[in-house]
Amino acid sequence: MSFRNIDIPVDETSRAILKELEKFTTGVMRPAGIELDACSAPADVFADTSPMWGVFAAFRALDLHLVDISEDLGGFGQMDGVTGVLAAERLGYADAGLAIGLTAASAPFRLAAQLNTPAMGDLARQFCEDRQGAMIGCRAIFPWQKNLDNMLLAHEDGDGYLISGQLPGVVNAAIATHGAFDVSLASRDQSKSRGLAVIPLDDPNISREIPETVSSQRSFPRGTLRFADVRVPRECVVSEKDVPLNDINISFVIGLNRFLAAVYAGLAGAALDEALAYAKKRVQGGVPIFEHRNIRLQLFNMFKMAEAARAAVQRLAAGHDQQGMSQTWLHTVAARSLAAETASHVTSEAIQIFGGYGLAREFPLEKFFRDARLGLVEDGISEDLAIDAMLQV
Amino acid sequence: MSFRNIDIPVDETSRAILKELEKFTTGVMRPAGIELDACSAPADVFADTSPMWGVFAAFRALDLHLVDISEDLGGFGQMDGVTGVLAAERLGYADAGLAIGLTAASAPFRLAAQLNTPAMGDLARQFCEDRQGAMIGCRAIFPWQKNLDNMLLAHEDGDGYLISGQLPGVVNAAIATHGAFDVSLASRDQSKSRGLAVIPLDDPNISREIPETVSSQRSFPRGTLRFADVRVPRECVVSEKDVPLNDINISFVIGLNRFLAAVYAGLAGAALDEALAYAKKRVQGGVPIFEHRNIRLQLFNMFKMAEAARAAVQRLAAGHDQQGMSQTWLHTVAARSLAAETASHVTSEAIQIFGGYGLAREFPLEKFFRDARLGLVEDGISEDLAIDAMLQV
Amino acid sequence: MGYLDLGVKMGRKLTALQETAREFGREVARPAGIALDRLNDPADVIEEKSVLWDVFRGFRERGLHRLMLPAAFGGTMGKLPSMATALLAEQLGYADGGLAISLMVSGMPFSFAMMSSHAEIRNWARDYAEDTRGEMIGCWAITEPDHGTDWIMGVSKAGSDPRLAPGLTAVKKGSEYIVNGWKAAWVSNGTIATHAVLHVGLDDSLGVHGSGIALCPLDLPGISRGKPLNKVGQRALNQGEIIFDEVKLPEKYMLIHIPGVFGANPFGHAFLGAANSTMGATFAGLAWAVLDESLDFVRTTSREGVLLADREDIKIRMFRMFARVEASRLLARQAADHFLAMSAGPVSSVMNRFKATYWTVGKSLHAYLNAYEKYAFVRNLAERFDNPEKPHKLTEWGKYGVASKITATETAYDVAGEAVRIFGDEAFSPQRPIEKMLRDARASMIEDGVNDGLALATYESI
Amino acid sequence: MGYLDLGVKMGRKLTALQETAREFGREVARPAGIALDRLNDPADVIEEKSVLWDVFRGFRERGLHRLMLPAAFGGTMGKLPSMATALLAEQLGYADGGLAISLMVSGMPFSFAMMSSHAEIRNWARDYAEDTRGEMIGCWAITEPDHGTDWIMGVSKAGSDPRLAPGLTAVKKGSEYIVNGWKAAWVSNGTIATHAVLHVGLDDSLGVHGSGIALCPLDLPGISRGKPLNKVGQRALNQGEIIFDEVKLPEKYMLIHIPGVFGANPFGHAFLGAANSTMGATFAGLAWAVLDESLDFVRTTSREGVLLADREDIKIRMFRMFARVEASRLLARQAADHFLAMSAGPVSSVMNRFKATYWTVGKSLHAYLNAYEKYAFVRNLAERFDNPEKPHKLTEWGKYGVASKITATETAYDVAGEAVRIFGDEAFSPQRPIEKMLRDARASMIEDGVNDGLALATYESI
Repeated sequence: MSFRNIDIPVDETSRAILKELEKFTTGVMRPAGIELDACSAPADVFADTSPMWGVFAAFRALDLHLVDISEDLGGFGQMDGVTGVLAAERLGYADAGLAIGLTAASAPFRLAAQLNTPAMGDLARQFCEDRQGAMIGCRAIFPWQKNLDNMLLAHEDGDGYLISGQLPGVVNAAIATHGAFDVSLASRDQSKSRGLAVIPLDDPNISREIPETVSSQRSFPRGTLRFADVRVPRECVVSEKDVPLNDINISFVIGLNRFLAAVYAGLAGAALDEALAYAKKRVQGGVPIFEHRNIRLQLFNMFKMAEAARAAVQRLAAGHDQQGMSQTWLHTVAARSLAAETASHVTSEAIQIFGGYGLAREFPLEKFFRDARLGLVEDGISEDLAIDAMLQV
Repeated sequence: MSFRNIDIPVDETSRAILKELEKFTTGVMRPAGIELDACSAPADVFADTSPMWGVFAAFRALDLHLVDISEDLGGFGQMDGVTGVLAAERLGYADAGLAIGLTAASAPFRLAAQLNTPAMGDLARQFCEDRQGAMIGCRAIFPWQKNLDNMLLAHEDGDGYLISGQLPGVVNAAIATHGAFDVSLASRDQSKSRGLAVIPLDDPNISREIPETVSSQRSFPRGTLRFADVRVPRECVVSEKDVPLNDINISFVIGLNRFLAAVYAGLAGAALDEALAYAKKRVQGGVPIFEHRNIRLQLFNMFKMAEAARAAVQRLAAGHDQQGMSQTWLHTVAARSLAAETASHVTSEAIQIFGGYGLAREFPLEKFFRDARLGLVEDGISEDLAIDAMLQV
Repeated sequence: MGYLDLGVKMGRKLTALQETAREFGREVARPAGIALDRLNDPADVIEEKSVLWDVFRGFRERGLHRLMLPAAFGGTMGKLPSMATALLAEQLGYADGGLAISLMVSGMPFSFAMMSSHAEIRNWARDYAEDTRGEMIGCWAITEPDHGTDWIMGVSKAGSDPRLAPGLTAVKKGSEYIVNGWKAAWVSNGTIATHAVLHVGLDDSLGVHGSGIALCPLDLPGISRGKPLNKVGQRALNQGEIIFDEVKLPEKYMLIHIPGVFGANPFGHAFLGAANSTMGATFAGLAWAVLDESLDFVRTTSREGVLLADREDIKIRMFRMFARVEASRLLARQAADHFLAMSAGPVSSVMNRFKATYWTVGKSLHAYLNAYEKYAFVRNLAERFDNPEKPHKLTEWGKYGVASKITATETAYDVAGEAVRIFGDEAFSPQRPIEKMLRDARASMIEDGVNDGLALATYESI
Repeated sequence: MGYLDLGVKMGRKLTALQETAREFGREVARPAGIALDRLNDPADVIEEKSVLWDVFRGFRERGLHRLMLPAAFGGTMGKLPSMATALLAEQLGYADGGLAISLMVSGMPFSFAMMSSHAEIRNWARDYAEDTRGEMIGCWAITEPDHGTDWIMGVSKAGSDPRLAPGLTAVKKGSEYIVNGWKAAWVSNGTIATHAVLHVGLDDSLGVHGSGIALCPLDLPGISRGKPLNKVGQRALNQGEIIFDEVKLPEKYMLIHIPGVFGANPFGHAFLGAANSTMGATFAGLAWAVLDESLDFVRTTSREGVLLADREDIKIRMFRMFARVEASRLLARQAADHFLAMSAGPVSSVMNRFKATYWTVGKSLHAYLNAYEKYAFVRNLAERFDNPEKPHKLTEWGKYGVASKITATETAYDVAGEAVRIFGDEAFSPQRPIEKMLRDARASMIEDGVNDGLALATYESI
């Protein structure tokens, strides 16, 4: 990514981490993303021979999937927030779909580490020890959703729960071995409470579906999980009656949305770089189009927006580091909304700079453009989150 | 200003400075700005009895006018960049016109301190010692302007120069005792070169004019300076042949535009705060309008933009601090353009939240709205700066 | 190099009207508007020697005020194609947005007067037609300090919420109404008007729907005015509060004396649409003026030795300004015309020559209102107008008037903002009307209803 | 609850046409477009059993392709009001943006054929009118890999820059032209077309102005095609390269054989305006489709127990979508109609019944071109068309066609983007055409000229 000269500085260790990461994002992730996007059927992305597996393996070799899991449990420990968003930007620069998938893969284990009951602690430790990439997580957690009827239902049954219901649009649905989900806990007396289930997904009563057509983030399609009375042990489920679930969930989605903001800011940067390079090369009217004032103005406005999105998310991280996350939900929603809008706008403008070539599959821009849109609505529609988050002002 | 919880942190000394400053911006500057805006004639702002003088005196008591002048010369020394923009935001929050005037008043002396020739050093020292506020500066420096014919002309004559020409739209034109200006130096052999003049303005051949009608930043109107063969001593003028003038000028305008960006981000914040407070109070359709989803969405979008502008300028400062200013012109132009657009947009949206009251002079919003527009064009039209700055990519 | 009148048959009459309006705008209204904008105290705008009165007189002397009156009362309505009103509003807005409002709203009580069942009041229309000295000035007294958007919500079902009921009320006492309350500072012509279309609360329990309409001479005892409003834009337009303190209003002045008749029904939509389509045409005219000023500027101004019009960025921005202005102008014209054309046609252009027509209109309206109150079947009949499955053509149309207003005012605001950026410092020079046009456009997005409020109220009829 | 046809007299004929087009769109084109969009390999779109051919046949069987042909050749042009073309394009765009382009451009060489001086070629028009099986398919072969916006600049003086000269050239050799070069992958119907309107470079020194136009059967030896373009939107629309390698083109196929005749003159503007006003109507139709899909969605979808249409934010956003769509639809219709109405009228609707008319047209054009080359006074006469003080009515109009295209395509793109945000995850569901509509609209802002390039080229005529 160009224009890094005023990024908020990080220490030498972090710079080394980012450098290693960049070898992966440039050398492995971007080309794999383009290849996966071109699969004839979305489900092919998850075939045994798919390059997707190589991406997962190479990413795990960097140990960044263990970030935010405490060292006691074998994790990486905390990473400073600025390094975190700079890393996420680079992932988004390479491929938004894969970026989100790679990170979602750690989600249930990070939550397990945080809950750290004996069973959950074990699960997290297992994940840290998994050098084969055999454990892959997925998640569906929406703390702003108040209606318990919209969640998976977990019926108390024997010494465990029976889970039923379905979850559409789940990242890693095709390949996840474990998941962390909002559940509506129905106890024997029919009273309902909110819960969080961190469960294995190897039960035959779980089915998975990948849509036949996918346009946005085709390199890593989401899918639907269906649960038909899936039995899970009691220790896999916690209730808001026993733990401060709301705090845990909010802190989880703050982290997730900050990550998404950085991913989409990175995607905007990717489109900007392509457009700039093209504008200096492409001749029209006898000169490179970069010579035309209107083209430079258009590029400047793309630059301005992309850098504003990056600034918003970097500042969010810099502020977090000092002051804790709890009061930043509104700013986080704003940063994610800004970044997703910016990615949608800048990828579209970049296509416009490319002209007809921008529309063609041969160039990466049209993929960037398709990928960006999901950012406005995934894990909560921006506007709905915003209208809700404003209530805290 | 609300929403400061994720501002980039500064040290305790800076926090104390900002707190003192805020007493001034809230208690003195904002009310004076509103009063000045209501003067029947723009020139009244500069009358002997005008509250404007009190604003200058109170500001100087904070010693912030001596920032960036080295301690050797009696100045404040360097201030860290983040504190600088946080201070500028607060000034802009109070009154954009005055904010710019107060700061322009130091400009020629800061430049003199930087040039630090014997004569220039003396001038800077004099300024630092001036506890009466007798010395007030103004400036007109546009390094992107390549055409020497558009500048003041300084003819070599005897052991000095004769300066002629006119400068429209000069901040502090009515009251400045000294000025720093681009000049086109015409030596005896008719060759021309670029120069910088830092000169006293007490010559009777200098005339000043304040327009009869002013709309934007009426609290502190700009004016025109006219020079009719004004004789200045040789030591007041430096040539690009003798000093690296371009570097000095670029660094000056980078500082200026960063300051302007922060001022307009602050102005956007001021409008946002008014709109939020009003929305919670104003009843329409039987409930406070804040209860309406569309109003919260509108407020959120204002919040998102205002905070993005603040993030862009804060990151600019954080980056600067570590890495020096020289490579940041493009980002600076972008931050200023973003901030000025944001101020224009957010002040207008705030009026819309207020409805009819937003249009009325009784409320500060319509003043904020008028004040914001100048930010898009003053000291260089945003788009023109942008199209030029892009060439460096 | 020129604009087309897409979708308009510009005959001799329309061309002549447009030329008269253009000349009036260029010679009288534009320069007056600029001069009045500069006055720091809005009281100076309406003082005796103010150029404002030249504007009123100039407008009336050219007979332009007669366009909204039928021939029976000395007007020219029906003698010109229905597009005439939009073209006039457009030219007035081109000259000065604020004065355009002042001049157009000035005739409103007198147009309404024709529907009165009292000959005395109907004859106000004739008096107005003949008043070339600007002695009769109308206003639309609807908006209140605590009820702005609430009034607009009146066209939707939400308008029946009692919390939305007007603050200014009229209570019947014998043959008079006792009126108390106040109308907000945003009433255009508020401190100079001699007559008002006055919206009064008759039955709080019905919310906005419980209001009636009076045609009120403003010299009745107990009526006072606020100070002229000091405001950001349209400073040439006088606005101010009208305060009613135990005003005794004879019942003949009450045009709509039965509450609940209008509201979430086709007439409400038509009323809202009509007011807004005139706003649309007016501010499409302002947008057009910005375009012309900008074209003139870029074609005559050089920077760094290059004519602005020779720069690629400027050309594109100007073309885009052209496209937006023309789209808004087209929508404004067609929306305004569609409504007026509904009631135009050969029959009505004959009918409107006769006073008897208006005797019939006035009596019928009055009889209908009384029947509405008295008979349930009339009320039921009226409700059938309200069928959302098969909406009335007035409801179908109303939303276009609103769409036109939103589009035109926002276009004017956006293009004026864009022009400021192109003009640079010059935009703020007293020699240029550009920054003023921006402020004028700014006000228009709130005038006659905050745009989002209009959208909210009208949404259901899409 | 319904839309008005502002400014259009919808008579029986227009209503019938609109109904036919709507039925075709709903039953044939919309479902086919969705199915074709899903094919990952664009080669599958044109394979023998593809539903694409049902679309071509369905269009022709309903006689909709005849609208662009005069009665003399079996067409219906002139039998319907001039507004018919815009209404058809709008309905096709409503159904599927990509297929709309495919169907409309398909007739282009055959409409042009009527201007040929050779009866054999003129009769292509008749053959096309009668071809209900979709065996004759036209394309517009103009854009080249290195010359996209350059072509558009042809309508401005900048078009004479030799650096802008086309890469595909035709060199006269005896009674043939030798054609070499290639047309870009963005030629619509490029790999399936049987005939092309082919722009060729005749004289490089004149830049784009030095080009001529051939009507070229695409089965000549030496012509080959690229692979169908794989692209982001309008995936149902076949596009691809056409490569000319020493193709011998008999001179009868060269319609405009004299370079320099067209360019920065009224004809260039008319050509650009005509192409773009059809684009405008098409994508105003797509924008309209987005509006209808969105209204239907918000009125049938609840979130957190509340119907979306009951939320204030959604109501306002939907009303604003309505306002934008209707403004763009109005501009598109009026712009397209204005041009077609210029050449319509009682005389031409009689004339176009006779083949002799076209014999005369073809011969006259040919004679004019030869005279233009031979005589300076003809060239001088032609230059007078170019007077910027008193521009030709075609130049005056051309910019409205361009404004319509820019407005409609950007409206379609913006409202589709807004719809995606309202639909949320649902926008990406295969059951909803919304995300597809966004991609289709995305392509339209580049198709027929990058919007900023169009603005740049047309600016001078404002």
